[in-house]
Parts: sequence; C-alpha cells; structure tokens
Amino acid sequence: MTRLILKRLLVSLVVLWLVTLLVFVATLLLPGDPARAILGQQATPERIAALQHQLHLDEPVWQRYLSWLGGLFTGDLGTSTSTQGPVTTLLADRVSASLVLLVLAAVIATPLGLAFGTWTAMRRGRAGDQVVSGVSLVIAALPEFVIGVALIVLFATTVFRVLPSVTLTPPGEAVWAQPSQLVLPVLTLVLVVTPYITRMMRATMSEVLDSGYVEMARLKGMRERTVLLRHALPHAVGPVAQVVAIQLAWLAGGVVVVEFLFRYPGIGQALIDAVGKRDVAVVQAVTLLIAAVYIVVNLLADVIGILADPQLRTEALR
Amino acid sequence: MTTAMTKALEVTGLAVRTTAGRPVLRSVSYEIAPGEVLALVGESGSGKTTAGLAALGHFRRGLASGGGQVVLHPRDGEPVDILTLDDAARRQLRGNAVAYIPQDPALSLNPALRVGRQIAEVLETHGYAGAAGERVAEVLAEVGLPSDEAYQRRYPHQLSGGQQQRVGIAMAFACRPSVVVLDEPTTGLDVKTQALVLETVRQLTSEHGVAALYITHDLAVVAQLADRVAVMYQGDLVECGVADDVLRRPKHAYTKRLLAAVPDLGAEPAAAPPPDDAVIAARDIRMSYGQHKVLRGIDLAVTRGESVMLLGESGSGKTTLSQCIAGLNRGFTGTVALEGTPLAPAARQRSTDELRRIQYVFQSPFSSLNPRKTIAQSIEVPLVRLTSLSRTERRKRVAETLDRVRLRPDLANRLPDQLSGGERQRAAIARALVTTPDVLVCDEVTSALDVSVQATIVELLGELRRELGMAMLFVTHNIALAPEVADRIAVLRGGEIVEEGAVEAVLNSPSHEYTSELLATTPRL
Amino acid sequence: MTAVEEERVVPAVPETPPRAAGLIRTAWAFPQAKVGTVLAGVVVLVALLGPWLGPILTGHTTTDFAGKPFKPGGLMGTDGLGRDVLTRFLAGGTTLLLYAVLATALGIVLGALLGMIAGYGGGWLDSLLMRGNDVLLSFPQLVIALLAIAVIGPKGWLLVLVIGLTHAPRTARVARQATVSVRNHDYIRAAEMYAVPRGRILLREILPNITGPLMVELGLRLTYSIGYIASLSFLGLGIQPPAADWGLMINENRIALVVQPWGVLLPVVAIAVLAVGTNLVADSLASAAAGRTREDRG
Amino acid sequence: GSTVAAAVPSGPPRRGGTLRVGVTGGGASDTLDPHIPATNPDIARVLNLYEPLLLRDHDYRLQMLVAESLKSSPDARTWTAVLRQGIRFHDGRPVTPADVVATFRRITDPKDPKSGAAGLSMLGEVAATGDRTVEFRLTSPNSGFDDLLGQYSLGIVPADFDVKRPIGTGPFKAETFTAGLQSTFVRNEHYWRPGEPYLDRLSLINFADDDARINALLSSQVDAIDQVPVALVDVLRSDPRIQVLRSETGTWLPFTMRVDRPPFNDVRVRQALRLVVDREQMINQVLSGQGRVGNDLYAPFDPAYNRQLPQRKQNIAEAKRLLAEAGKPNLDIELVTAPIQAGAVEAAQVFQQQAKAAGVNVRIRKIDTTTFYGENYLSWDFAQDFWYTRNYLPQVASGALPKAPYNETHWNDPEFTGLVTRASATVDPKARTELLHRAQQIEYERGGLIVWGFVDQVDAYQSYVAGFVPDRTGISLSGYQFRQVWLGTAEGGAA
Ligand SMILES: Nc1ncnc2c1ncn2[C@@H]1O[C@H](COP(=O)(O)OP(=O)(O)OP(=O)(O)O)[C@@H](O)[C@H]1O
Ligand SMILES: Nc1ncnc2c1ncn2[C@@H]1O[C@H](COP(=O)(O)OP(=O)(O)OP(=O)(O)O)[C@@H](O)[C@H]1O
Ligand SMILES: [Mg+2]
Ligand SMILES: [Mg+2]
Repeated sequence: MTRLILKRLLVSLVVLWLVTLLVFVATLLLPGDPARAILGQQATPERIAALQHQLHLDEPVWQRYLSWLGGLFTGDLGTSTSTQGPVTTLLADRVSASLVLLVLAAVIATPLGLAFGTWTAMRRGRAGDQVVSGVSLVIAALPEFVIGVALIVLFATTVFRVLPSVTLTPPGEAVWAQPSQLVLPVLTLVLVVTPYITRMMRATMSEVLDSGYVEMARLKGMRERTVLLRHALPHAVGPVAQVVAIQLAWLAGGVVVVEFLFRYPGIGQALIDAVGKRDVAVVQAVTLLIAAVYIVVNLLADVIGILADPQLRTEALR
Repeated sequence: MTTAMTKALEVTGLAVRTTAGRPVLRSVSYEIAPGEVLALVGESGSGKTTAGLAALGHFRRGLASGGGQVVLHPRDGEPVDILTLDDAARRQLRGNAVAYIPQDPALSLNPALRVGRQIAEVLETHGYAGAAGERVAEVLAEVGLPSDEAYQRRYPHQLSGGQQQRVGIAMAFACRPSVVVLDEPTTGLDVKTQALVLETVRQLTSEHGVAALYITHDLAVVAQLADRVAVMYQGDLVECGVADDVLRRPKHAYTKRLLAAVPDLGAEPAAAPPPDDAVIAARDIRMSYGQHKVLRGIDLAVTRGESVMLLGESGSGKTTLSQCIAGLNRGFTGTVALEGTPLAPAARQRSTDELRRIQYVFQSPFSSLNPRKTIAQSIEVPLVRLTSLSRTERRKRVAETLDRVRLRPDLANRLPDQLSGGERQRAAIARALVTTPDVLVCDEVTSALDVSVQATIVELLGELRRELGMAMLFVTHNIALAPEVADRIAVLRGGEIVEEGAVEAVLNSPSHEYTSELLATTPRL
Repeated sequence: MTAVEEERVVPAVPETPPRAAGLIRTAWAFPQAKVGTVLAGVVVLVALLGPWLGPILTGHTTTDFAGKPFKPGGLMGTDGLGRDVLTRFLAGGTTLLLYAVLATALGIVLGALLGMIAGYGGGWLDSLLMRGNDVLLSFPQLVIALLAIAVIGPKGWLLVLVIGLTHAPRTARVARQATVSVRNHDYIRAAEMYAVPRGRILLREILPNITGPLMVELGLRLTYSIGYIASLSFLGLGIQPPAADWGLMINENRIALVVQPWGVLLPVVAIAVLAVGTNLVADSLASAAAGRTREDRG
Repeated sequence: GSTVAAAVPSGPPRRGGTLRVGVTGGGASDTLDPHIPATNPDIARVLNLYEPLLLRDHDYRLQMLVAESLKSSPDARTWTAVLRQGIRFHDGRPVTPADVVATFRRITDPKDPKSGAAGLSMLGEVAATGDRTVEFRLTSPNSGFDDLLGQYSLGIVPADFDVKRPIGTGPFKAETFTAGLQSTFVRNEHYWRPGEPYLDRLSLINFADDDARINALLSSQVDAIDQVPVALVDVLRSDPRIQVLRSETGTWLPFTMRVDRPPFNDVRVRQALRLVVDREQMINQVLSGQGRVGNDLYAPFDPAYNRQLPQRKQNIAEAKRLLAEAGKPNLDIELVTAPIQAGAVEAAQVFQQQAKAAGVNVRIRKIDTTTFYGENYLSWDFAQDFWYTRNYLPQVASGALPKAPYNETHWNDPEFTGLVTRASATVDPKARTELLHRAQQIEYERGGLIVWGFVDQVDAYQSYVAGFVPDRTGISLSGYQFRQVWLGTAEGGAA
C-alpha cells in the first residue's frame, strides 16, 4: 500500500514538474512587451528600456526558467511586472479570498450533493428522484455565467434588491467581513457544482445498492438504514472522493468566470488581469497554483481511494 | 403441530411478474420438510433464483409478487405467510428463520467488511441470545473453516472461492434457521471444492434439521445431494418428485433432455486412432507470471488424427499452455514444433501457413467473437489473413464451414448477441475450422455453456475430428468428458503433467493420487 | 460548467457493449431523449434557418441600423449599436453551433485515437500518453483558452482547436478505459492470432466496440463545447464583432439587461435550451449505455 | 431628463462623510506615483493627492494652483512662476522653489523619464530664482508652455518625495492603497482653498466591469461612478435615486490613417473615407446621441479652433468618385480596433457598415488593448486612438509633428510644420490664431485623421451627493475633483 501511495506521489511530482515547464513555455509565448503593457499609452522608448532591464526581461530564457524554478522552491514566485513587487504579496490576499469562495462552495455543495444523490438513488424512478434528477440535469447544462446573471437579475438588480451584486472589500478587510456579498458568488458555484455531485453520487449509490452484498445484507434481515450506513455508504467513499476532488479542481479553475462576474478579488480575476497586462510572473504563478491544486486534490482522492479499498490496503500484509 | 413439524416451507400458487407485467413465475407450488433437501433444477432464466428469493419474501428490483402464499414454519413459532407481512416483520424472519446462500460469494460478501464481522452482523441483527463471538467461531468450525481470531479478521478477497462460499454458508446457518435457500452455491468451484461444500451442506441440514431449497442446473449434483427434485421450465414447475424417480424416470421432455446431456464416466471410450508421428509437439515449456511459475517444463505431443485431453483443475495452467501452442503467449521458454519445425513464440512472427495449420478455440464464446461483426465476417477473418482466396471463394468456404458445424445459413449475417451460447461456440469452432487446420486446440470449449448444450458441442467435435482427421488438444477440467472426446489424457497439476496415458488406462487405474481423487469426487448420476 | 465533467457517470462497459445504432434506439426509449431532441432540434433549426429567415422577417440585415441603441424598435428592440436584435439572434446560432460541433468532433477523434492507442498499446506507451494527459488535464480549460487567445488572438479556428484540444485528454481517458475493458477480450486475441495489423485491430475490432461510451462522450462534449464557447464570448474572448453570435450578443447586450433584456434573454435562452437539450440526449445515451432500460426505471 | 425630480441637496455645503466612488479600470499596476498615472483610478488619485502649478478647470481654462502666476518673457523662451503664498504639503511643510525644481528633475530624469517628460522636450532648465519664484528656461520658444505645464501628471511634490509617502498639496491625503482594488483618502487639513474639501474621507474603488459598476451604484454600494455606458443613460435618468452628470468634452476617438502607407498615401483615398462617414449616425449609434459631430479637427475648446471650415457631411457619390479617380473603386482595407475606450469597437463597426455604401470593404481586426498598445502601436496602417480634451498646440506637439511621440498618422507636412512652429513662437494671440487657422485648414484638407465626433462624458451619482458640475476636460466626475463634493442626507432629500 505504502509503495502504491509513494508511486502515485512520485507520478504527481513528475506531472507537476512537467506542468511548470509547460506553464513557463506557454507564458513565454504571450505576445507583447510587459513593459509596454505596464506603461500603456504613456510608454516612451526610454521608459520601456529602463523597465525591461529592471524586470530582467533581457536575460536568456533558460536562465529565467531556472531562476523561476529555483524561486518556487523557496516560495518566491517572482516579481510581478505590473506591481513591481513580489507576486506572493500580490496573490496572498487573493488566494485566501478565492479559498474562502471555494471552501464555502465545497462545504455547502458536497454534503448537499451527497445527500441528494443518496436520496434519489434510494428512490430511483419515483417522483422525488425524477424532480431532483431533472432539475440537476438542467442546471448542469447551463454555463456558469448564465446562472450568475440569472441570480444577479433575481436577487440584486431587478426582481429583489436584497443582495449585493459585486464584492467591495475595503483594504485591510477580509472578503468574509461582509458575508452578504459572498452569497451570490457562492450560490452560483454551489449551483454549478451540486448537480454533478448529485448525479455522480446517485450513480455510485445506485450501483452499490444494486450490488450483491447490499442485497445479501437485506436478505440477512438488516434494517434499511443499517444497510445504507454500514454496507452501502463505505463503498461510495472512493468514488465520492474522486468526484469531490474533480469538483474542487474544477472550482479552482472555474472561479475565473464567477470572479469576473461578481468582481470578486480572487486569483481568477488576477489571472484575467495578468493575462491582459502580460504580467508573466503572475500568470505563471496562478496557472501553476491551479494546476497544483488539481494535482494535489487528485492525489488525495487517489490516496483516499486506496485507503478505502481493503484489497489495496491489505496488500502490504500479504 | 404435527403437520407443522413435517413441513418447514410451504409454497402454493406463487406467481411473480416484472413491474411491466411480464410473468416470471406463473404458479409455483412446493413444500420442504425439516432436514430435507429439495433440488430446484432448470435451465438458465427459468426462474429458479426468483423462486428461491420469494421464499424470503424478497423480490429483486423490477419484480413484484403476483399472488400466492409462502408459508414459513419457524422452529419455534406459528407458521406465517411471509408475503402478507410488512417490511419490518419480513426482516425479522430473514437471516433468522429463513436464510439465503447466494450463487456468487465473491459478489455477495461485502468486500469492505471483515468476514467475522459479517457473520456477527446477522447475529446482532436478530438479537442472538448468547455471546455472538463464540457463535461465529462455532459456525465457522461447523463449515470446516479455521475459527481463530486472525481468520475472522480477514477480508473476503483474502479467501479462496471455496472458502468464501463456506463463509456464506456459515452466515446462513449462524442463526440456526429452519429453511435455507442455496442458489447454485457450487457453480464456479472446482470439483474438489464443490464436493467439500456439498458435504458441508448435507451435514448441516441433516444435523440441525434444516429444510434446504437447493438451486442448481447440474443433475449430477442433484443425484448426490437431493431428497427430492423439482424441475422448472419457463416459470413453471413442470415436474416434482423423489430424486431417484425423477432422475430415472423423467416425465417432462425438458427433464429428459437435461438428463441426456449429462456426461457419463462409464461410457465406452472412443476407439484409439492409428499411431503416427507427432504433428504438434511442445518441449520443455516453462512460463511464469512474475514470481508465479505457471508452467514448469511441459512436454506434450499430439499425433496426426489423435485427440488428447488436457485435464486439470482451475488455475493449473491449461489455458496458458494451449495459448503457448497457439502463439498467443510471448514470454515462455521451450519450443513448440509443427511437424518437427520449431515455431516462433508469437503469432505475429509465425508464417501464414503455420498460423493456418494451428487453430485455437477460445474458452468462452461470449468474448471470442467480436460483438460488432456478423458471424460470417468473423469467420472470414482467417481466410482474409491466411489464404489468398478470392471474395467469392471465401464466401463459399464460409458457407461450407457453417454447414459443417451445423449452423443454419441464415445465422451467418447475425451478430453474436443474436445467437445462443451453443450457436456462438459453433461459430467460433467454424472460424477455427475454416482454414482446414492440422491441429485444433480447444480450450474448455464447453465450460461456459449450459449442460444440455455442452453435450452437443462435444458430440460435434468428435464428428468433425473423425471427418477431417485433424489432431486435437481438448482442454477441460471435466474428467467425465474423457471417454467421449479423447484418445489420451494428460493430467496437468501445478504446472506439471503428473499423469499421461490412454483414456481407459487412466480412468480405470489412475497412477497419480490427484487423478484418483478427481475420479472419486466427480459426481455421477 | 465549462470544465466540470469527467465525473459524469462513465457507464461500466457491459458484457456486450451496445452498438451505436442499438444504443440510439435504446436511448430513444427514454422520454428525456425525445424532449432533448426536440429542444435541441428547435434551436438547431433556428440556427440553421435563422440567417436566411431573419432579413425576411424583420427587413433588417445583421449589420444595418434599425434605430438608436437599446431602443424597443422592431419585435425585440435594438442592440448596443442600434441593430435589430431579432435579426442578429436568428443569424447568431450558426457559428456557435458550427464551432461547437467542430470542436467536439476534433476532441472526440483525437481523444479516441489517443485513448485507444494508449489502452491497446499498454506498457510504456500507455504510461507516456496518460501522464502527458495528466499534465494537460491539470491545466484548467479556461486558462488554456485565455493563454492561447492572448497569444494568437480570437480566431475561429483557434477556438475550435483550443476547445477540441482541451476535450481530447478527457475523451482519451474514457476511450482508454473502454479500450482496456475490451482489450483482453478473446476476439482481440483472436485477431492477433490471425496476425491482423495493429492499426486494423484498432479500427475494426476495438473502435466498433467502444462506440457506446464514445457516443455518450460525444453528447457530453457537445454540451460542454456550447457552454464553453458561450463562456469565452462572455469574457470577450470568443467570436468577435461585428459577427452576429449568441455568445457575443450576451456580452454586448449584458449591460442593458434592465432596459433591453431581449438581446441577452434570446441568446441565453437559446444556449440554455440547446445545452439542456444536448445534455438530456447525452444523459439518455449514458443511461442506455449503462444498460438501464425503461422498464427497469419504471 | 428625469420625470420624477429627485430632491437634490441644496443650500450651503455640509462638511463630513465619506464618498465612495466607483472608477473604471485599474489593475495590479495601479500606482500612487504622481508622475506616471496610466489608468482612470491612477488619474483620480493623482488629481486628489497632488497639484501641478496650474491646471485646466471645468471650463477648460487654465487655473493657477500651486503657482500664483505664470508669465512668459516676450520671446517666449523664459517662463516665470510665482508660488502661491502659504501653500503647504500634506505634512505641513511649505512648498519651496527647490521642491518644484526637484519635481521637474524627477519627471525628466533621463534614466527614468516619467509620462510628462515627452511634452517637455523643449524644457532646458528649471531654476529657483527667489523665495517663491521658479524660472523655466526653454531651448526653443514656446508661447503655449503654460498649457504644457497644466497637466495632472506634473504634480508638485517635495524634494525628498518617496512614493511610499505620497505627499503633495492636493485636497486629500492618502490613507490606504491596494493596487487593483481600492484606495482611501482623508481630508488634507492644510489645503490652501478655504473650507475645502468638504468630505472627511474619500474612497476610490476599481471596477473592471461596466456591469459591476452600475450594479454597485444601483445597490448603493457606491455613491458615484464614472463613465456610465451611454446605453444606460436613460435608465439611470429614470431612476429617482440617481443623478446623471453629462459633460460636453473635447474627447475624441479618431480613426487614424497612415499618410505614408498605401492606400492612405493617396490624399483622395483619405478624403473619400472622410466623406464616407455619416457623423450624425456615428453619434447616434455609437454614443446614443451623447456627443457632438466632429469636422476632422480636434481641440474644439481652443480659442483658435477654426470654425469657418464647412462641416463635412457624408457624400457617398463624391467618395466613390474620389476612389475611382484614385484607381481604387473597390477598396479593401483592414481596420485595427481594440476596446481602448467605450465606443471604439462600436465606432469601427458603424464605420464598416457606412463604408459599404461606397463599395469600401472594411475588415475589422479586433485585438486586445495590450496588443493594440504593443509593439505595433503607432504603426498600424488604419486604426483608432483616443484623446482627452486638449488645446490645439499641445495636441499637435503630441501627435502631429514629425517628432511627436504619438504621431499615429505619420503626418509630416512641411507647410503645416512651418505654420505650427511659427505659431509656437508667436506671442500675439491674433497673429497666432491666424497661423493656427491655416494649419487646421491643411489638416482639414489632407490630414490622416477622421474625427467624427466628440464624446460626451456621462457619470452618475446618488441624488444625495452634491457639488458635481459638468467638466470639459474629458476626465470623469468633474475631472475627479472631489474637493467640491459634499453629501446631503443619505435619504436623498435635501436639508
Ligand atoms: N430484476 C428483474 N427485472 C425483470 N426481469 C427479471 C429480473 N430478474 C430476472 N428477470 C427475468 O426473470 C426470469 C427468471 O430469472 P431468474 O434469475 O430467476 O432465472 P434463473 O433460473 O435463476 O437463471 P440462472 O440459472 O441464469 O441463474 C428471466 O427471464 C429474467 O430475465
Ligand atoms: N495474465 C496473467 N497474469 C498473471 N497471472 C496469470 C495470468 N494469466 C493467468 N495467470 C495465472 O496463471 C495460472 C494458470 O492460469 P491458466 O489460465 O492457464 O489456468 P487454467 O488452467 O486455464 O484455469 P481455468 O480452468 O480457470 O481456465 C493461474 O494461477 C492464473 O492465476
Ligand atoms: Mg439464478
Ligand atoms: Mg482456462
């Protein structure tokens, strides 16, 4: 088992390294001069040259990659070309802001999805199942900005004017200091994510509930609740860990649109801004961050999967 | 109360239908006395499992009761019609008064729970009076398994198939039920394990006076175990009576067919063919999967026109060896020679003529034909690859071969899933024969098929061999087939040939103890 | 929804995988397949006939001016430049649909090929392809699009390429899984025994047997492509003005949602209906592939 | 106009309160540096923290700020500024001539020239000549030098200025600053204008997205926003809680044709394309009518603006004739556009549509703003640009002389250059106007710009906010001059 996990870890590290390479190359291709981008219409040749030197844009590529990679190990993500300060300071608040959004969405959507999924799996074919499944199918098809715009119209600008539609955070104050402004972004993400968890949970649970051992447990005369809790649910742990992982990974990348829509000061907005400004260091950092979240979360899910499977868990015993 | 003691289960007019309304059971009635074993036989899909589960008042998803009574006489208590009870009351009886032993223990044991726990669960659910731990150990011992703590802490995947099945039986007997339903508990087990399980069942039922409904389609098992037999056919009980009666003097046509299909060890062996030099010869074949040595130096030769039976229990390496011969395995050492010419190990390296002359029939007809190709298309592949026949010639050859394996020409354009198992196996055999090979390797070609179909395939192969005069290596684990198909027997055990000789000699005076054991445990009518 | 996907119920490949034709027939038995087809069909009709119908119905082309911006002239008012919303709506589905279909096709073909090669080849080839796949997968789809569009600019072919490419690794996973589950079937070994060339085995023996999962994937990918292209346009990175395009229309008219909602509502509803329709069809395909029949559900 | 008249605060200004302003744009590159403002939020911050010697007021007239007066020598080579009596920096130190000298040294530092340096190329030396006097010595005569000094990016800072301690003489002092998000300011107690500013505190919030900004206003999360999308003006007008501030400005969004590249090197092609434009329609479609038509000339508020030239109108027949004459009857050109300013991409599309009538096929190439201002900026053959209100000569210095930093059209006309150079050296207003009229006529006849109109600036604020007045500079919200703004009761009613 430990070998299995170690192997998985190693693979993740290799993938992560390849990702750094890819991120670096991809950002190199960004056209336009960051120095010009910073200066905008106000750029004069002298100011551009001065800035380029200051940003080490005149060094060879491999040297830039190595020093960037080296910096990653020491927690130095480079210097933002547009703030001309460290990327870490620029991103610190944004990362925690995005995390708040993600964690809230995950914390709400996961149990909700699991509950809906289990509930519908238990009453497959009945009215309740059909309603929940139908609704989740429809919501799952909608692009997130459609959901977001609909919520804004409904709750912020037109129908009811009860919730703020944008996030305004005074400096030094955390995004969660005014919880009401988190409602709509979180709700949008929850609506995007829950249907998937519901559907996956329903499918997993349906399969488990149809399995021989659940039927056997029933034939042993056990109560439906015991059957569910002791025999069925443990088998959903692995698959559910996978779904939740994918959802989390998606959330990390998918917040871009939602943050843009709600002007939420997170990494997604930073990314769009940075791509526009050719702020290579920030693009690299954010992309890498999102990719790392994906890799780590998937790694965790796999480890949970391994731990939850007695066959793999007991491998070491034999 | 006296009548209650003579009947443990009484089923009258039981009907089951799908929720869409299609009848699955029409009107099934039977009864079982305590200590008695009633065998329920019938072809696949006839409704055996459905009838068995109804005895527990359980219907699978999509099925529902269509009337009738299932009266249970618990050991201590009033008789009840389980179908009239509510869910909670049914639960009370299940696992307690009436228990179920599933067909496939690998699927029915929860892979995430330790086996001891799973047995203890039944006891806890039904509020077992004594110490549950002791009872678990006791019942494990009863089914002939180690009862120690360490064993109880194993997970299902750490047990062999036979052990898993016995855990299932232990679970069923844990609460000392008055009725057990055993759903083909020995299918998928090898003969020896099967014998062990059957022994356990017989002992437990008679010792504790338990009524057993034993579902199977293997009449040989029935002859050994059952007191009475009930035959099901398409949702109806067509015949029911004392085992001897039914087996000796079957009334229903289906029962007769079933009986005719059972291979008989006592049959006259086929006449030995004239000896000739080896057309195919394997020399010192060794092969391992990682650390696991599967073949440990096999020498085997088949002469022209001869049929050799390769006999061995599951996992002994039969398939591995035959695939080495067919060129489907790479990593083996030793040589396979065709009329003295050594062959390359992998099929891709062999010449088309070599490929043409050795043909292999796969174990399962359900996976050896591409589900997306018509039968004719599949049969045509070897012709396209290995011969230079024109399209029309190929068509003609395919038609001839279909005729040879007794397949109707109109089946040629069907897809495999539109054929029955037997028909598919014939198609697979046709594919092997279409290039008129010199050597035919048949890998357990009957084991995936129903008993009644088995017989026809064996018969067909015998005829074809005589007609075409090819050499045949017939791989099986069923020694009962020997007289019908083989001239010689080679017994494979643990990757070695432990015994080899003419059929008669081996059957009458086996030299290796494994062979004698096999002969002893093989159920006969 | 641009990226939430692989968690979709990947149907366990049953004993005999359903044939594409059979799969469609089975899927058709689900009511949601019919509803989905009707919904998607209506939108597809609008998208295909719209460019031709628009000028006839409204008397305006997609680029001429029907009035002042965001004024309630004509049936559905005017857009931010005073062009007729209805005309632009009618003309605006073709590109979205075309790009979505092309991107989906690209992703499926590429992904199926990669997945089949990895699944059938096995060994180091499998590891190599699948690790490469992991690397691509760990890039969020939107980030790839953002970067690519920043590098090259919002070209139609680029949208198709980027979306197709981001679909490919996800499809490859499914295709690989399906291939692995048929790879060890004896009919593949039989073909090997007859020395059938590997390419032929892939195309003739394996491909027909994984059409079930691939069809399901196709349906899903189409749904995602639609949402994805629309999302990119929403961020201003998709189809570019003055083209009439649903995604772009939402972006252009979003600002006047309160005054002239049609410019947003029409395309949003069309995209939603199309996406829901394709999703319903994909779902019934998935159910059919998973071997659930109607009877079973009822 | 609004149908329901909102109760607007009246009476004397009230002191106190916090004004929250939503400002368009900005990002991680936001700065508090007085001399390199780039985005709207930068400009807003600079205007409230710092003051240059003089600056254009709401009516686009020069108004003395840090300087009390600015006088030119008769040859227009030496300009002398007298500093305002008693003016102090935020920390209470008085402004000295040395500070002014240091400020201009910082701006024109050859190693790191700031934005304003480009416009001061003729500045030779800045010298302190007295307690309160500073002398600007020019290398070439320039009668419009006062105009060049009147830029917001030339704010006077102390000699020991450090951007970490952003000190100036503006009405507000910096309190907090988060790049890309928000900045807050408090009242400068040392401000020289008595009583001002009225607000205790000012908060500037960045908005990248138009929708978000409007929504923030509608949901009362901000008190004022700049740059209302023209399409929404009517909506906001009809909302009694909201006041709309519309200012006529000299802001223009020209199409720029490179006069040195085919097909635009043929003056007939340029004239044809100018005739193709239906300016009224441009104003209507692009600006929803919120603007005034242009006559291919800029600087409409300059006293020397040439009003005698006839207004150019769409004339397809004439355009076709010119094109045919030039041998390009089926002209096919690419127009590079980017969302550099609201209306830019829209104008490109309307132009495309109008050009069709004359058989001209315009292909629109939309790129992002960064690419637009990237390496190819100033070398696109046919593109657009965007300028705030300026007077004629400074604008010429920026964009219409061979050496001008932003000469998008590569305009190099010796006759024009001669006229402008003479005018720069001419101190007599009448003579100068005469020269400038002739220069404008040349541009009107052969120039590479299509100036189809001037954009009105539309901003909006909550009804309880008072003190905003229309401003011609093109800078939003009364030129971001929040010193005059005050808050009535938050209920929207007046005292
Ligand atoms: N859940 C179900 N829904 C609908 N029909 C079913 C269901 N389960 C079984 N059937 C049908 O009922 C019939 C009897 O099935 P059953 O499993 O009882 O047969 P069996 O005799 O046990 O077969 P086998 O020997 O293959 O186990 C079959 O025709 C089968 O197709
Ligand atoms: N691909 C494989 N990898 C590892 N071990 C294998 C593989 N194939 C077979 N084995 C092992 O090799 C041994 C022999 O397998 P083989 O399939 O030849 O047995 P068999 O006699 O044909 O059994 P059966 O009667 O079940 O078909 C078994 O222990 C099996 O577990
Ligand atoms: Mg059964
Ligand atoms: Mg085998």
